[in-house]
Amino acid sequence: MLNSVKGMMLTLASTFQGLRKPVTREYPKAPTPVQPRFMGFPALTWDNDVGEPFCTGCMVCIRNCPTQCMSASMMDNPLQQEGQSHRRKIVDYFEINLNRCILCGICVEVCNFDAIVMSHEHEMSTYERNGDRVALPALLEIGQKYQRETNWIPPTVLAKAKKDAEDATKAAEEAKAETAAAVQEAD
Amino acid sequence: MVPLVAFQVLSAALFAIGLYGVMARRSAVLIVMSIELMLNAVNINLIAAASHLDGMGKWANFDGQIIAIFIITVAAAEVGLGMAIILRMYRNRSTVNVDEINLMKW
Amino acid sequence: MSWFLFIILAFFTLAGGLGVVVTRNVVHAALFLLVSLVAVAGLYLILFAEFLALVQVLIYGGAIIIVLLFAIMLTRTAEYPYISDNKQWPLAAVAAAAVGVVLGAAFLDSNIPETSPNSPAFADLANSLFTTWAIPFEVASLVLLVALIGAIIIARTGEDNR
Amino acid sequence: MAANRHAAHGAEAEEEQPDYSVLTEKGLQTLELAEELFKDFNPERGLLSDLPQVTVEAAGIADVCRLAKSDPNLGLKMLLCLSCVDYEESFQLVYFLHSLEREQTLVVKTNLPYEDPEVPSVSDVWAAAEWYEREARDLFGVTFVGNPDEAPLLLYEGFGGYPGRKSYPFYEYREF
Amino acid sequence: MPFEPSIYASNWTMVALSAIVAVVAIGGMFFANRILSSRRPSATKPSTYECGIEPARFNWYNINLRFYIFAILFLIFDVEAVFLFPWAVVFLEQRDLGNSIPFYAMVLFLGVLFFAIIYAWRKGVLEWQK
Amino acid sequence: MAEIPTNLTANPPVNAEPVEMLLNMGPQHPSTHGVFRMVLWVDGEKIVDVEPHIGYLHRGSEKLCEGEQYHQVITLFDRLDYVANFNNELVYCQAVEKLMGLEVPERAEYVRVILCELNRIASHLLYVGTIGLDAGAMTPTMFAFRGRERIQSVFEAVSGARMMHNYFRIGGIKEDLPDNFEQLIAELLPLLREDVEESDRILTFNEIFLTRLKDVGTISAEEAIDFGFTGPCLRGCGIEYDVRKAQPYSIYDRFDFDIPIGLDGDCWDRHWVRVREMYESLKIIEQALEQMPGGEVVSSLGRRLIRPPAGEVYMRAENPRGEIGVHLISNGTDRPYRLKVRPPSFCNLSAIRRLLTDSWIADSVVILGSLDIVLGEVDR
Amino acid sequence: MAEIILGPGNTPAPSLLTQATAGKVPGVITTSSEQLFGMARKSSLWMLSFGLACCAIEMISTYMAHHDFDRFGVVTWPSPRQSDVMIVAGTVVKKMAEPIKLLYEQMPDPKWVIAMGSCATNGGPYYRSYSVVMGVDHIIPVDVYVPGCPPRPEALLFGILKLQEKIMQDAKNSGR
Amino acid sequence: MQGLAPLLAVGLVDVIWMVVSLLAMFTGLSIVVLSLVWLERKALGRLQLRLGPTRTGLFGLLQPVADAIKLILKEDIIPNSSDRAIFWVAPVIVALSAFMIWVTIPATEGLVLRNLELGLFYITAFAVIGILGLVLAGWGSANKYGVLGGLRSAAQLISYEIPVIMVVVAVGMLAKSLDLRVIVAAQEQIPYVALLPLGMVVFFIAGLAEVGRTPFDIYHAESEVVGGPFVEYSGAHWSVFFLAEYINTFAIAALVVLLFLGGWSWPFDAAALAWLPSLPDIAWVGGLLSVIWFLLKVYAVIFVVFWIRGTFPRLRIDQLMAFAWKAMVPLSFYAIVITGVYLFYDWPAWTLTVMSLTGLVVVGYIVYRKMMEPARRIAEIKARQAAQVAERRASRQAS
Ligand code: SF4
Ligand code: SF4
Ligand code: SF4
Repeated sequence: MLNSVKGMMLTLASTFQGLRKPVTREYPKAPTPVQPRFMGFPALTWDNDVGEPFCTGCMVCIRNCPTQCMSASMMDNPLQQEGQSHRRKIVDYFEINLNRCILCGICVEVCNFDAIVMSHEHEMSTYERNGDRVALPALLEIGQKYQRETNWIPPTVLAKAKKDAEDATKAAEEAKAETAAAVQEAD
Repeated sequence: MVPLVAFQVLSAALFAIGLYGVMARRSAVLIVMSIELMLNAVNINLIAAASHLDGMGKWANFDGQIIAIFIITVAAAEVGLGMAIILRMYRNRSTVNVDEINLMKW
Repeated sequence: MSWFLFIILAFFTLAGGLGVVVTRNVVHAALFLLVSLVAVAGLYLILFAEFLALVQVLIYGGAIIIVLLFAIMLTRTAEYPYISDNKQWPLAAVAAAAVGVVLGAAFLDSNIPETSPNSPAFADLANSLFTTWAIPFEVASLVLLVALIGAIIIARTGEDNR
Repeated sequence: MAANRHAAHGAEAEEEQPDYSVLTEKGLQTLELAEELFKDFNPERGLLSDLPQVTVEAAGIADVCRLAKSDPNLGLKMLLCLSCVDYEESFQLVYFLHSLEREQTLVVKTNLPYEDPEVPSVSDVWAAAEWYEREARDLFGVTFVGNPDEAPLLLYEGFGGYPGRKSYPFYEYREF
Repeated sequence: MPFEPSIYASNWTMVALSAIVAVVAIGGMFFANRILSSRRPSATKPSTYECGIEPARFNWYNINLRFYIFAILFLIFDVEAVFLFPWAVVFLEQRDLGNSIPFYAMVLFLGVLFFAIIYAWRKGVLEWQK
Repeated sequence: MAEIPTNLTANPPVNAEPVEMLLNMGPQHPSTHGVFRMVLWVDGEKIVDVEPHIGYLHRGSEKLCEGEQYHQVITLFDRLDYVANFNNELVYCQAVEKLMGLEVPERAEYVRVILCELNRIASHLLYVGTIGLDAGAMTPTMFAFRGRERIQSVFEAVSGARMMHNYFRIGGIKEDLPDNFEQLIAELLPLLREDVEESDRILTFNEIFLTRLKDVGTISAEEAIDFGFTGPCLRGCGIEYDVRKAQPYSIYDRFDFDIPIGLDGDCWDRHWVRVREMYESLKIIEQALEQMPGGEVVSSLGRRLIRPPAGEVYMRAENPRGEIGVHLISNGTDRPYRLKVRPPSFCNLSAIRRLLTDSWIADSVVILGSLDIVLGEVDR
Repeated sequence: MAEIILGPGNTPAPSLLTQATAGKVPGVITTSSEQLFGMARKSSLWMLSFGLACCAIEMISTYMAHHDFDRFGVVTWPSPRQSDVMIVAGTVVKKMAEPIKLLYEQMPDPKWVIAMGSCATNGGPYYRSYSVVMGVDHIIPVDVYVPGCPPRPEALLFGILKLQEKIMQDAKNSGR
Repeated sequence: MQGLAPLLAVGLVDVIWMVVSLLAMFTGLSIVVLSLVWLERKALGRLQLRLGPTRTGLFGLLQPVADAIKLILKEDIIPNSSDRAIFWVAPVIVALSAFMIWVTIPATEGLVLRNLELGLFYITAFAVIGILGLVLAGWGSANKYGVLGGLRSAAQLISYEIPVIMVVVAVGMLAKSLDLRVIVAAQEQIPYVALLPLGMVVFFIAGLAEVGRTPFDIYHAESEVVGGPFVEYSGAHWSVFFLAEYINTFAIAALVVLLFLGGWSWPFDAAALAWLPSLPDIAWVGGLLSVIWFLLKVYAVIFVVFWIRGTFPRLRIDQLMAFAWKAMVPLSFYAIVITGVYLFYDWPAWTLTVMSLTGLVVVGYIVYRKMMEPARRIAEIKARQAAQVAERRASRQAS
């Protein structure tokens, strides 16, 4: 009986707690904020500097996708001919069947061009089986939304910046050490 | 108002139905049910009498009801025991069909 | 009015009873029995025996039918859907009808001076039950005890046999 | 591919001896004990990465297992895993036996022909083996003589073919 | 309370009517359901539910005898209740009249029935073990 | 009536055994934990015999693994024991690492251990929830899932997914922990301890729960070994066997924790072992957080295509449900030649017949619950 | 094994009353009553408690305190007879196809189906498997597909909202 | 003036009035049921730290209404293996018994359909009929879970019916009447819970079992028999069961209040209310207040029911039956005996309280011991664990 009574007290306490502060998040009104790393459905990114997608249609991601849910083709980049872009090839057609995607993030990992990201989009219910076969424009749109929301910087750029910064600090340290040594020497 | 005799005739009819059941049915369970019908017929009679007749001699006018209570008690005991016997019979013979039960061999 | 009630209740009583003896489905028979018994409770009501009516509902409608249902479930065999009457059923029908007619005639013929229906107060009935009828009352307890013990013994030995 | 055959056919194709030094002392001891114990069944010693391994004849597998289980020195009371490998020319059954007291695992292997693979069941040695064997029967079509249950375990009645085999194709997915 | 026929009649009419009204109301519900519900009959729809498997052979279920013994126990105690109710109301009255028989009679009665429980207990029918 | 002679041969045999009822439980049944199916022969409320049926979730993972590249296989392993995803990833990655003789950076090992232990807690919390439901109590489930949800949000912060993480890599982990991880886990641990304690308090020693579980589904240690029990089910029988201690993998030998054991091998002991294990896991996490070094998390392998040398390896690890083993055969290509998983719940479940026979129908549910099976792993 | 029935999802059949009064009663009344019915239906979606695989765990999470399906009036019932929605949460294996079909059949009209996760939608990661049905819509008509592997509880809630929209849409259409 | 007259005395007008009042009763009960459903979901929600229905109407108040409408709109399947007649009749019987007992349950002095002199007996008699309905439901649907559930329900309900009846008798003895109004009136001074706490506990527990609520919900346990007798019922038929179940819950709570908690009587007399700004001295205001008070008490009891549901796992059938016959029935016997002795020998009131508390404590302790008995090994486990840990520590230090 004793432990039962304790259990009842516990539930009573939780009732009061529930009255004051239920843990429920009221979804449509207040959706749970997703974590920054959250992997929603994949989307393609947009190079704002040039005004074209990052993707070159190189098919690496497509070959690596464990569910084979993507397809793409590439074409010669018109902007490159105009001299605005450094990409020789550009994606012509790209499609992801988001209904099939298992959100594994492998495509993002293998892409060498920072062209694909796991966006924060996850509410994509449809009425049709293939309702979420998303083509290039829509993918770019999702990607752009993601870029806007998270102030996305291409990871390679980020990595490079980080490396630069590290190098800089290292150099600075070295320089400092040198100066220190020099100072010491001077002493 | 409904005279006593109406209840009595009704009880006679119910009794006859129960009697028919007891004689004609083969399943022991149904026979017990029929016996219940007969007991009910008796009870109707008793209570109708209790209600329509004044007490006579040492009988109070509601003694019929009290007897009916005892009859119900006995009926309950009877059902309990009877069903137990039937179950026992069923366990041994896999049937509740009275025709197929040769009591001598049991 | 009371004739009206009487006729309805009598109809249900007899129809239920007939149902019990003619239906082929045992569970339906139990249901018919229930109908008949509840109608009898109604009859007790128009006889001003309210306590008895409730006893009827409690014991017959509740307990006895449940016991019967249990027994049916315990003994349900493949034969139940085809349960039939035995071969002498016409004979039985005649005999039963004869008994019914004779009894009915006897009742019709009897000439007891009757008063209008009256009702004892519940308290009177109770007082009488525990004073005048105290001995039968004690005997009833013994009957119940014996029934219980008997049922347990019989049912249990039945179980051991399995 | 060559590597597989290598693994499958054990010593005959073996050029260099495996390096037994990866085994712990206990492991080496187990290996020797096992070889000694199974000597009636042509044991061949080997190594499964860092586990001692003995390859025996298929026909004797049940006896081997019984011995392994009952031997007080080995005390391999537990069947960890039974895996069936399709080497396209033969099947290999790999029994992972484990002893809780000695905390030591022994691998027992046996090779079966590709046609009509048949092997005595060890389900009466370890209760755990029953389901493993049924699974292997479902997926690879290996017959375990003496396994009490005939019904398929993972697949259903009427499934055609043995999907675990290499020859069984992957499903051709068509979007519709 | 003195017997008052008119009250008696209206009481029990009410009871009878309550049954009728309940049946009618439930019937009304069923009727509304009948005409308002969307129906799409199919051959397999009314098949017996058994966790998604076609029902296997249905040997009629033979219940445990325990159940029956509990039913008997219930029957016995139900009958006992029939005696208890009138007694509850009157035994004090009788005591005031100087008659203590009802009280002791009931004590005896309860004692006998309690013995029944003890008996069943000792016999192990309350245990449910096979 | 009695004088009618009976021809007994025409009747059912005398003393015919009363026929037992065949009761089908599952594949859709609220308490078969997915799509397990068992056919019970019951007599009254007693179970006379059981015929378990599995395979209602047989997805052919082992075969599919043969068709995927080594790094893609991780996604399939996530989905095997879908309640202990990190633990599954870990054992697979370790198997490949063992095959390749790869060293994993120190920090990555710590991250792996922390996540695995968190996942163990999450898995046991799910168990507490389901056993509560099986026994008929709803609130413990809610309490338990509160904790699970908290763990999952940390997982999401770390790996980007709540369940199917694909976070461990062969030779390390995908990326380093997020910057706010320390803060997150510092917030999480006290709350988690509270959740674990509450679901423990409301259930473990509740009298009704105790009577429902104690002395139910008892199995002796010998039998348990015979059936290949591992994990809490084996420890419930009083055998102290835990791969983390017996053959320490990863860095488990650096932590100080106990292996809870039971005594009788009944449902309650299994329950108790699991509940205690949650506290032990918390202990491990705390120690790991203390010891965690800095540094790289990905080995020199980088993004290269993984082609382990030909060979064979068997790797084992302690999953929440017991010992998981991976038998991996490589032929030097970029795809495994054969991958066989030793699923712990498969073995635990195979004893269901032995456990259920002669118990009550109502017990079948708690016994099954106390085995804590995950069908994804049983059927693969 | 499963023949292909690609349905447009489930729409409640017209009731006797609607059939009888079709065209005889002003559209306003029928429309508004149908809308009332639609509202009742959509806010009381009782679900068949039924989980197949990993997605089921996220589905259970959706029931639990953090997301609380009960807010939408969604509760589970164990028997198909009392449920309105079947959430197919997980991989539909060929062996399981028959039971799912039967359960779906046994649900009383009006009923809806939600395919949760990429497995139930089209095979997902098991698209090459020999034993997986490539999408539950091969067996039963599906109303709402919730993509994801597994979908977050929010995504499932969103799917429920979509289903509610569909129910209201159906109600509007049938009233006319 | 006995005879034909009284039966004719019920004129047509009376009958119409009766029907109207019965319909009002039916509606009232339906509203109560809706409120209970809402309350249950909300209370359970808060208990489990969640919200419960919020999206249908304000605070989800329309949720039960939506459920009800939807149930009516649902197809009603009659399984083809079932026994049609019984399948149809069973829910009617259950609902009938649930509804009929309300004829005589008063909400306050004047607010009762008909006050029967044998009120309590009437309630017990008709409550038994409901059991029949459940058995028949399970039987009629010819479903294995249904049969199992039906049998379980029969066994459970009949076993717990006995303590209920006995305790009711004890209360009848205290009040010297079976009339619920008299019983409430007798509690003006002290509610019977103070006199006979034992009775209240037994009645409440047995009542929980009677309506099949956790921890006694084994006959429709979802995790075992997937809904038991109701497994095959859908649409309107199922909702009738649902209705009956909630009406019964309400009835049990109401009976607890009437029999033990003093019904509608206030804990303070009218004088205590004098501070209120001069209440209009009309009868119905007082009546209304007492109805509200009564309802408050009933809902409080019902909250306890939900609270228990939110805390406990369920028992197993054998434990349940053992509990009924080994704890509840003897306790209820004991209740009758002590009440009888107390009344017969005119002992002071506190003796009854003491006696009943003693009984309660003794049996509670025995049950506790019995239930905790299997836990005897827990200490052993812990000790063993500690020993092992110590050993390991020692060995580690040694190495
Ligand atoms: S997303 Fe990246 S990997 Fe994929 S096609 Fe585009 S550039 Fe290539
Ligand atoms: S996330 Fe995975 S499944 Fe989805 S598109 Fe990328 S690689 Fe394919
Ligand atoms: S969709 Fe993903 S999470 Fe869902 S069942 Fe399939 S594999 Fe599991």
